[in-house]
Amino acid sequence: MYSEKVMDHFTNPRNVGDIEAADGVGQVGNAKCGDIMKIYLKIENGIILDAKFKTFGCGAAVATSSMATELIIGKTIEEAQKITNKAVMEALDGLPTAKVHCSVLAEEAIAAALLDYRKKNGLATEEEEGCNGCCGSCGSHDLHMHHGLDEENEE
Amino acid sequence: MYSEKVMDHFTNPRNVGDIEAADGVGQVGNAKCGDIMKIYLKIENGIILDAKFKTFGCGAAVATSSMATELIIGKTIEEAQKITNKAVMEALDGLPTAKVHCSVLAEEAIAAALLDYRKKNGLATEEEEGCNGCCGSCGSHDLHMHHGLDEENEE
Amino acid sequence: MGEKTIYLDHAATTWTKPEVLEAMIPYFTESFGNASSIYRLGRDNRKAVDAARADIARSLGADPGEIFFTASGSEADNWAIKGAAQARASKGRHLITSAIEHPAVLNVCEYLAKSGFEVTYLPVDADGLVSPDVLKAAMRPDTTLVSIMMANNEIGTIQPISELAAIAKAGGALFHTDAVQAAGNIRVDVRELGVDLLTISGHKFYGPKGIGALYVKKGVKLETLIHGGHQERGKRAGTENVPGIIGMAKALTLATENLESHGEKLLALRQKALAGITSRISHVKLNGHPTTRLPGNLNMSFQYIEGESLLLMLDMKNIAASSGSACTSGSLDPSHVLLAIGLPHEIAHGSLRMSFGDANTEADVDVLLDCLVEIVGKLRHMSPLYESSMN
Amino acid sequence: MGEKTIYLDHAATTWTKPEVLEAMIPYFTESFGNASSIYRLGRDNRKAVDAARADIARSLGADPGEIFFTASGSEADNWAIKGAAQARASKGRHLITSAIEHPAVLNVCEYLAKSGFEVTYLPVDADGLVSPDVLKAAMRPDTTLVSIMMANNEIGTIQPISELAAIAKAGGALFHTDAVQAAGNIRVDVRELGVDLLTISGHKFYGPKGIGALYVKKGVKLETLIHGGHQERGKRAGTENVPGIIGMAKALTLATENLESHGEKLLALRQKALAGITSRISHVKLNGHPTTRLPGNLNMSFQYIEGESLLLMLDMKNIAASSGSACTSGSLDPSHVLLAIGLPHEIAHGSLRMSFGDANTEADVDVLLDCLVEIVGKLRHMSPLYESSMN
Ligand SMILES: Cc1ncc(COP(=O)(O)O)c(C=O)c1O
Ligand SMILES: Cc1ncc(COP(=O)(O)O)c(C=O)c1O
Repeated sequence: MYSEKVMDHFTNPRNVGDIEAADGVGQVGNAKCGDIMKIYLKIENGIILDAKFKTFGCGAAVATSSMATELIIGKTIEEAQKITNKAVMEALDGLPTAKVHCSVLAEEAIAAALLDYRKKNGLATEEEEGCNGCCGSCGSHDLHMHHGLDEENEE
Repeated sequence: MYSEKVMDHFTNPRNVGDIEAADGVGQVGNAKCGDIMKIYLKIENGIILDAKFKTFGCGAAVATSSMATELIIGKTIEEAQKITNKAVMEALDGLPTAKVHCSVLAEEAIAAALLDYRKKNGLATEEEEGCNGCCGSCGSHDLHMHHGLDEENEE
Repeated sequence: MGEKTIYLDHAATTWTKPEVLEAMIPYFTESFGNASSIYRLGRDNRKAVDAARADIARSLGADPGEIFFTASGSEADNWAIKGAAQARASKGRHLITSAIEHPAVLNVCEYLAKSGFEVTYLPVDADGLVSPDVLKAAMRPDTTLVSIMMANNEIGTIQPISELAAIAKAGGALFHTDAVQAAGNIRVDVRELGVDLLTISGHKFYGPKGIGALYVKKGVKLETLIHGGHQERGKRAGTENVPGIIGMAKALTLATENLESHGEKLLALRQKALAGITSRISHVKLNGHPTTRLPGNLNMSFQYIEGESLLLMLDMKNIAASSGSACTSGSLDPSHVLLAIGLPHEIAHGSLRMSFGDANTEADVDVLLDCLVEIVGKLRHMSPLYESSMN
Repeated sequence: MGEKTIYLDHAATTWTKPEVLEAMIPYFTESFGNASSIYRLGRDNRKAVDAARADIARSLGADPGEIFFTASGSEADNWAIKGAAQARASKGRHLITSAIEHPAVLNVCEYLAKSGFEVTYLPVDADGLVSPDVLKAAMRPDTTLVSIMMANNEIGTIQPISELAAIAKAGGALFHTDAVQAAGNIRVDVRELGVDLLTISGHKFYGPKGIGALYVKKGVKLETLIHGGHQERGKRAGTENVPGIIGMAKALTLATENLESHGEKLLALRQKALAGITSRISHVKLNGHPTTRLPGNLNMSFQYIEGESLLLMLDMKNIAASSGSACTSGSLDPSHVLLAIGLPHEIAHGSLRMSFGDANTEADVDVLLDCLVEIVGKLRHMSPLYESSMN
């Protein structure tokens, strides 16, 4: 069901761990839904120098976390903010329909960590809101609209 | 589905044919229902000296005809009249539920031939009525009452 | 098959071809995993099932996503008809079928007729054909489904499905066809036919028993028949019968590859048998359409005799055939199909279906003919009808 | 099975035993006849099917006339529940089941709940047991059917069926039990249990996939689920899956003969695994009843980690197990069974079902334990939950 890329990133996840005194930390998802991702960022001069993650979740959750950290390391904040769940999925050669929410979670984990960085540095606007911790907010019911999935094509 | 006895009487039917100038002839059933039995009797001094049959019908119809003629040859009219479909069935080591009506037909064919004999000899009472030629009159819907069959025990 | 039996009942069922069985065996033993499991034993079976689905789709001209596995032709017929009728009940409650359908269709319709649906049974002509005009006239605004079989199991007549399906479509109804007898014997292409639902059954084309499939055109909604696990994309529950699925796919693929030569062979056997019977036995009649029929199907009535007796005597000569559908034997009434084409009861009772197949040869037909001459003679000698017809 | 795989998912499916497959093979090839045909090829198969029916009846303590073949456990569950609910609808429209049933029962109940029936889902206690008192309180005058599984597929808990069935009976309701996990693993005797309907499935006891059976107590009336031909005494249509029937009968007979030794062996493996896990890994929990459970079922929660990751890593070590039911994988929600016994979501997500069977040895358990220690450690190291629990 998983691509080789996914299995590779699941089996040998890149950047597992944490960063002491990180410049930004974001945690999304919750244990109730079976997925929690926590991303730590080290940022200097607007550039992401390092990223680490800890994830509780399925194979796809681990792989998307791993891939997401890979994708953002070395990027500017602006570039990192533009990385969508689609980019993560494509980098992993795709995900099963039922696992697309994991890539959404990865996108939101990055966003949350960057928001934390901006907050810590007084850069956040009032309206900004990260993941509310409930899978429903990023998963299932909204998926079909946001990600153009077709239930009929499942499997 | 058929007992060995049935198959024996079907494969080597006894008394196939007709009797010229028979003392009694009875035909029951009709082609619509898939079974016609015609029995010819030679009777002298109240004793059935010979019986022959012609049958259009299934294996059970042929076998019951054959067995019925066997059972009545040598019997008195009174004895022959007492031969029931049950006796024919038992003599054949049983019949599948769906084929019980064939034994009823055999009983009625004997009765019809004997009635014909009595009529020819002015012995028939007015009320007597043979098979009306419709299988329904001897088959299906009445079977359960008359022969104590249990639909659930079928097969 | 049995060493010396001349098997002339391929329409009832076929054996599983050695190469089909061979393809199945590993899935009973080493590759036994549950196709829904995520470990290798399961994933490999998922892949095998997907490949089989693709093979079947290719044979039928469908997309893999349109093929759903069932346990039989009967289940597929039940699902198609109940599922469509129920899913569309708010649109209407009128169904149309034909008088000569298999019981797996007719009895479903009867059941639905008892649960608030109205069913029209289209008549057929003397050859067993449903007339497109008759269908057109039967269509109503509340007609939601038309189910007409592609080829009849008793008399072999092949219906003008694409024409009939177009009429149903024009009237806003779905069209289902029971192609159980057609698949593997004649070309079946769902797009050419223009059908929405199509049933096949593995054991009719040298695949295993206990496996069938329903083609469900993309976008067609059916109420589920077997609820439960998420198998078959959540639409038909039950742990996948992997060996059965593999076997059916292999068998249909083989049949599709050899369709033409297979058909020619069967046609030759049938025509030889037909010519022999009509020339050597009097008072016989061919049932079903003379040409628009399954290549291997020959259905004949032998006047004055009864079919079961004929079958039993053929069996004693090691010839296996059928009188009407094997599936309806055990009933007292003659075949509803033969009655529907207008045969009188007594002629219907005396009908014989010979369905030719892979193992048959010309020599089989010669034996058949000799046996028939003898047996028909014997039974007619015993028949009070023949006697009286001779007077 | 796969050469080096340690298969710990016998509750999902089993392979077909060589002697079972051997018994089936002739029915694919020489003895392929339609069991409804009257010639020898058919009659012989009818006899074989009848003998198989008698074997299954004997294993279950039933009469042969009470056994009906289906294509799966799911079909039998669907038939039992829809069939009884519909046949008794005039008496009442209230059904009772438990919260931990297999989807083949739960989804049928959900379907019926949408079609005018009312369903009560009985809760279970922390061990997964349905309380007789709770059932008694739920019974109503319009309750027509109670369906409670004999042994749970995820946590293995065995219900007090005879007690529960007696309560249903006293209240005038029929009692159905899904014995798919029980049959072949523990004693199943329909008279002792006092049930009216009981489901089994061939592939759970080393028989083939795609075959199941429903025990229907004499006198119990069911609406038909698959309409059509007269097979199964007119109650379940479809050409008989003779090889499947023969295989299931052979497998159940073998299982019944070896029930005791089989059970002892599995129990020993399970207890060894349980002892090893609890002594070598912290923060683990046994799910299901500690003793009143299937001998081969071990269900454990490993806190702070997620089940699918665990399964995938075990798979890479060639160990096949399951997280919750294989039949419900693919869903995002954790197992409804684990939630019903009161596990918090995050613990439910981290559960592993190991179901032992015929091919397992003590050495397998040793390998399992070493792998689990390593994998659980690795996943916990990666888990933000473990990290925070350590703070
Ligand atoms: C308890 C239970 N009931 C029903 C089923 C369904 O059986 P099948 O997959 O054979 O339809 C299963 C297994 O899948 C099961 O474990
Ligand atoms: C035309 C037709 N439809 C449906 C069926 C039912 O198929 P199965 O017996 O596989 O359920 C058959 C054969 O039995 C058939 O000939």
